[in-house]
Amino acid sequence: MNITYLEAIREAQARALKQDPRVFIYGQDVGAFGGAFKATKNLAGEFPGRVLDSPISEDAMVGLAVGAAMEGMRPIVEMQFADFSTVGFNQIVNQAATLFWRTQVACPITVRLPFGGTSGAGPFHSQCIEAIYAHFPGLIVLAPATVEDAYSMLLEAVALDDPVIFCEHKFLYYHLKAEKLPEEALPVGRARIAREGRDLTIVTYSAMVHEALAAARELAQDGWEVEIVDLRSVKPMDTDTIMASVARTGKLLCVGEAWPWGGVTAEVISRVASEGYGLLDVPPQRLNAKDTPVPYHPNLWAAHRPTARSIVAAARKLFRQ
Amino acid sequence: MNITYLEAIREAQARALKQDPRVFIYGQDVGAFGGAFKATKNLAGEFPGRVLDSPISEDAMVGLAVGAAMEGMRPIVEMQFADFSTVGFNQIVNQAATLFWRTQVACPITVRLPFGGTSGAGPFHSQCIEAIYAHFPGLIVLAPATVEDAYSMLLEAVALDDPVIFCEHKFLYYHLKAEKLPEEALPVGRARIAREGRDLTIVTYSAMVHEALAAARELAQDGWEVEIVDLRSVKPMDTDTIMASVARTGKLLCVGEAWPWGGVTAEVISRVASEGYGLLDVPPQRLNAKDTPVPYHPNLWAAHRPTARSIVAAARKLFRQ
Amino acid sequence: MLRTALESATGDLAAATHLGAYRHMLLARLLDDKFAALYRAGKIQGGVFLGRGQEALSASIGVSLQKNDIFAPLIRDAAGRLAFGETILEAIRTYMGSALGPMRGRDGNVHRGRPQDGYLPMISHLGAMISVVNGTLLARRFKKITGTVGVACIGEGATSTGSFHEALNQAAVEKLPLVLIVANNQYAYSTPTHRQFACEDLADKAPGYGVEAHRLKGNDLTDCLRGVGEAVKRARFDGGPQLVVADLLRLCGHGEHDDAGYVTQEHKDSALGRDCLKVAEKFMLEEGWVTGEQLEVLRSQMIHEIEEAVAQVQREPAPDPFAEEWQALSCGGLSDVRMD
Amino acid sequence: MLRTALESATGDLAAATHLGAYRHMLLARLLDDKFAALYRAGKIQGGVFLGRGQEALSASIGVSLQKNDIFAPLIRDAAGRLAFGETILEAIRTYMGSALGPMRGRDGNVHRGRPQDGYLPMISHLGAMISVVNGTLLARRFKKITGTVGVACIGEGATSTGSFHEALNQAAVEKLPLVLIVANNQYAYSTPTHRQFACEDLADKAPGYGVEAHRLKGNDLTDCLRGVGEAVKRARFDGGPQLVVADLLRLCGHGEHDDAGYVTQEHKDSALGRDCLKVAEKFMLEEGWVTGEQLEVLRSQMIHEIEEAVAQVQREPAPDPFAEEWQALSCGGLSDVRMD
Ligand SMILES: Cc1ncc(C[n+]2csc(CCOP(=O)(O)OP(=O)(O)O)c2C)c(N)n1
Ligand SMILES: Cc1ncc(C[n+]2csc(CCOP(=O)(O)OP(=O)(O)O)c2C)c(N)n1
Ligand SMILES: [Mg+2]
Ligand SMILES: [Mg+2]
Repeated sequence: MNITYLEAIREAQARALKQDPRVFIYGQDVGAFGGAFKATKNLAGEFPGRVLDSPISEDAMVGLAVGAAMEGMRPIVEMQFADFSTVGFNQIVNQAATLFWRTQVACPITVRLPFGGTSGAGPFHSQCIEAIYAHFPGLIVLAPATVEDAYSMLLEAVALDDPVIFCEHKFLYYHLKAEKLPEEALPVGRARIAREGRDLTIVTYSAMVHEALAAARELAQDGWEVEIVDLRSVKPMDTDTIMASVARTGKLLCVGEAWPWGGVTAEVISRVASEGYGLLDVPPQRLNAKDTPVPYHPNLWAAHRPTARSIVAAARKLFRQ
Repeated sequence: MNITYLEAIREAQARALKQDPRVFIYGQDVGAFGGAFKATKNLAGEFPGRVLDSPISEDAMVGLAVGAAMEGMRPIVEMQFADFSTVGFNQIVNQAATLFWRTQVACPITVRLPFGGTSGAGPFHSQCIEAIYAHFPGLIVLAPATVEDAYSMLLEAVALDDPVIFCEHKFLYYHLKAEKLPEEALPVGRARIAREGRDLTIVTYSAMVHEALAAARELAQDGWEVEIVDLRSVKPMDTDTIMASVARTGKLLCVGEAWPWGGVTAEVISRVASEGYGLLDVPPQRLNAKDTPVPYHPNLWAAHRPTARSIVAAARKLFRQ
Repeated sequence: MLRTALESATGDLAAATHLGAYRHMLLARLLDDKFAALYRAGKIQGGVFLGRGQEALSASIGVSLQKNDIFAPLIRDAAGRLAFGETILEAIRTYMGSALGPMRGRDGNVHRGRPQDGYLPMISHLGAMISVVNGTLLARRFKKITGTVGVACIGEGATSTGSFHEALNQAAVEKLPLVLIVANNQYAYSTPTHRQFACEDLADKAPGYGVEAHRLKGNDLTDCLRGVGEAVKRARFDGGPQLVVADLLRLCGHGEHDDAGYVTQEHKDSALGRDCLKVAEKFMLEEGWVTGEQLEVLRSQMIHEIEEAVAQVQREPAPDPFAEEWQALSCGGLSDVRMD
Repeated sequence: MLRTALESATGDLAAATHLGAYRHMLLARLLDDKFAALYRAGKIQGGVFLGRGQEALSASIGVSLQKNDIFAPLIRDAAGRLAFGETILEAIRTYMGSALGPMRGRDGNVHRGRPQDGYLPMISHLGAMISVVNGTLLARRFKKITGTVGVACIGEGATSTGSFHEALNQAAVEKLPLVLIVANNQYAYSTPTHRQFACEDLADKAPGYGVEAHRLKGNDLTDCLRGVGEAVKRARFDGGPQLVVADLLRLCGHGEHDDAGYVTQEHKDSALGRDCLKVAEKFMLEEGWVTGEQLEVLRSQMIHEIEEAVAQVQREPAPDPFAEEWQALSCGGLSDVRMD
């Protein structure tokens, strides 16, 4: 068997629908069509009446999910692209995120955001906006980097009693494959050591884990052993695992495909600086997308986001200090 | 003469309307009524036809402003509360912020956000959401702390060719007074030393500048001299001024009324850690609102946000290290 | 006491319904008056938003609903809330920020409810509650619960929000038993209707969504009971979403900080300016369903009840920031510990 | 060559108008075909979105507008763009990401325009361009420029967005000369209309906004020219916002990655399924305005023109990431230098 990241997301939803009658899926074209990316392929057929096409109404999509959650359901909302969630933003950050705190009634909704850049997708189909959700109290923000995590974390997202922003990377949809789906997994909120090393800690998440791994392989040829922390969960952030890794390596590079200002990388560095200051022997650095919209042309796009190559360059700069 | 922060905002708009025929104001109740906070008091009368009541349509309010800007106007959009800008979020971050980069046509709009907590205002009339705007490329995010800056920065915001998110603090509206309006001012993008000191740098902005000043006065009684950097502009951020202050004091505390995750304070600490690592003799710290919605009850509210008291406590902790 | 009047009304159903709704109208008015007084005395922090002039409409909603229905009131629905089962204690506790209130001091004034009872606590963003009501109704369909309806209330100003539009359309597509009540009180804060919309009548929106429309005189209890009752019934018996548009006038400021100087004399003098409470009283007196004396007694009983409740709440504990769990997630274990 | 046919058409205005519009329809169709071929050959990254079946409507818009008008096309408006003055070079450059294109490789495919020429470049978020058009029209009112109109195009799916609603209402309140064209092509991606809205006819929405409505057969060039022309004229002469609803069928996938397997046979076989290009050709042939031979010549001329343009663009420089100013602000001095 050979399962892609995208299939894992489908399988997780199939399993959630199967094992929990409270689960339903709502989103544009998720029904008979199976979704713009086919993440809900065949699910409408397998679970009649539980996979519903929505109008092009992101605000109402999220609002409806919150209402259904109040009544005990566990809706999964698919945004066609993460970028369009900005239209449903208010319902996510003000309605869903505040419900439990205000009323003690839980809000178990999962909002799936197909996010991140792919070549030729341009400014409005490429964004990485996990940070704007993580900024608001009351939300859990996940960003799996592997097929296994896509599966297990989505299952856990649906099972959790709080609203989860599930950032699934479109670049990984087809590229990433696994032998089989996991039966066990790290719990949400825990980071994973994607590669062990003693010379440098790279903290990253989602698609950038793979760029970092490629960079680590290249650096290994020069004898550098890079440790890679895959955050998995952007909020809550597993500061302990980060700190323990930095304690081992003394060096920190944070890599994010998102824009820099106030992004995940800023949050990580800020925590390490405050809590693990003595652990670092050189200043921590971050590497992000450039601070412009995401460009359309493949050449520009490749230069806009961090890549194995630019990670290697940033790492070498750290080693030179 | 005795001018409040709110009056300064009104005066700046009056002057902008007077000196530039391209300026107009659009927002709910801004016309004859003069705005929910009276920030546009009498302006509709003084400038007939140029101060327009909008329907309750934040998305369309911002969209209209962008279109008018394309045609050479310089709209000022008033959001009734910053919190409601989440409904117009998409037009701000995807329409306004990308226009120049995509087309080379400038987008000189100013979106005024009455923001920040006041007692009894609750979760939806208190938010500090500057960070979510600063995260997006293509926006300038300002947050004046003084009457003088409210005036001069708003004038500069309107004059700038780029979209400006103008965060005006509701708590300062009536509390803060000045003798007269300034004729000269620091340019946008430059931070200000609000108080000089040699023992600790507090970087902050907007209402928290005043809490920090109060804290500094208290700490001065123990002989501690605290330097306060008022960012003024959240994005771009004047890293040079921050760094120079940290170089003088060796200690950094960042204070923000906003939520912690990915906020201004995380961004500041991340920069100082990366670029000014050697300058610090103790780990930098941040002090933020708690990671919950903003509570309604005054007692809870006072404990939710940083205050002079909690700043003093955080500073003392730093001094003890 | 009113029950006596009622009994003597020879079992007249109309009398019973009117008197039942009127009770909530009067209690809401008196409660609002008390909030206004507390506000002026500086006893309430933040805004105070009253439903003066809108009680007939609001009470009609509350009495048209059943226990298992969903109700998402807005800022001017004190009467409807009471009629739906809220106690004045809950209202007062929320306004005063009591730790014992449903919002435990975390949220205040009109931002109150109990989702577990189908009574939804509004967020401030106008229009945002409508799709939430849709969600509760869809959930019931999933759970095969039939015969319940959901009411969402908004003002005419909120019809300009994208949320209103998306949600009404959504309800229409799903054929949900949503009753969307628009109280057209002629102003959105200070903004008159001609700056808010350009249609002849807000009910003209209904065909564009494929939903049924009901127009009613918002300050006439009889018409409100009829119109709202009909709409709720239509929704309950599979008639799909119902749009109810009631014309009336807000007889107070937007909030108690606002003197409403922008309300035109013409509006005040028009039929819209008639106080629904007075209209209802006059009608009931004329019908002989109640006597002036009985109304006076009722009023003073209610004032007493309110005063007692306020006094009780004033003795109740304020929320304690040190005892407070500063915790936005229900899964406490997933809180980001470094966020304290 | 068509001009000859036209001249021989004894100065018939209808002939001139039809032939003028048809030119753009055909060019758009052939250009779309070329994009589809380039996509299949892997020469275009990202999506390719065609207007097949919608050319009559789209071209009618372009030819109804004047140079100083505002036009905010959407994804299926290749014909209207050409008719409004876009060159095929601009379209090809954008799709191929040429550095010389209007978007300089920063944005691609249908996301192109020149705001300085009143030709607005869409963002992807559906409905978001309508209020932008409102803004341009309001600006002109401020500048005392009269007699210009603004057209915004959307699909029936986008009528479900809050942005659509807020913007149309806004235009109505301000009485702006907005012409909002809804191409109801029966599907929003895969979603059929009954999952998108529940009204009988989208034009029924007009009274709810207080705007005028126009219904038209979207695959009949004659009806499109009439309907769009009328709407534009009404708007131009102070008739306020106009809502135009055209029924048609998308004769391609949502994008070229999509085989549109969800389009029902019934739809394909219905009158909606008739190809507007063929309908127009047949009509013009029957009217004797043009000969089959002339159409063949025209077609091969256009194909040649397109091939040449594509070849030219393929030789043009790609944007150079090293020469690129990575800079989102127009005030370069205010860029956050640490953000590199
Ligand atoms: C999305 C949004 N924008 C702005 C506001 C601020 N606001 C609160 S009430 C109000 C006026 C509401 O008018 P209407 O809907 O007519 O209700 P009414 O107050 O007249 O009952 C406004 C603009 C808000 N709450 N939500
Ligand atoms: C706000 C928003 N949500 C979702 C999308 C994704 N999307 C792109 S096109 C499309 C379907 C549009 O359908 P319709 O409006 O009928 O136009 P058509 O493609 O049929 O011409 C969708 C859902 C989007 N672009 N914007
Ligand atoms: Mg109103
Ligand atoms: Mg369509």
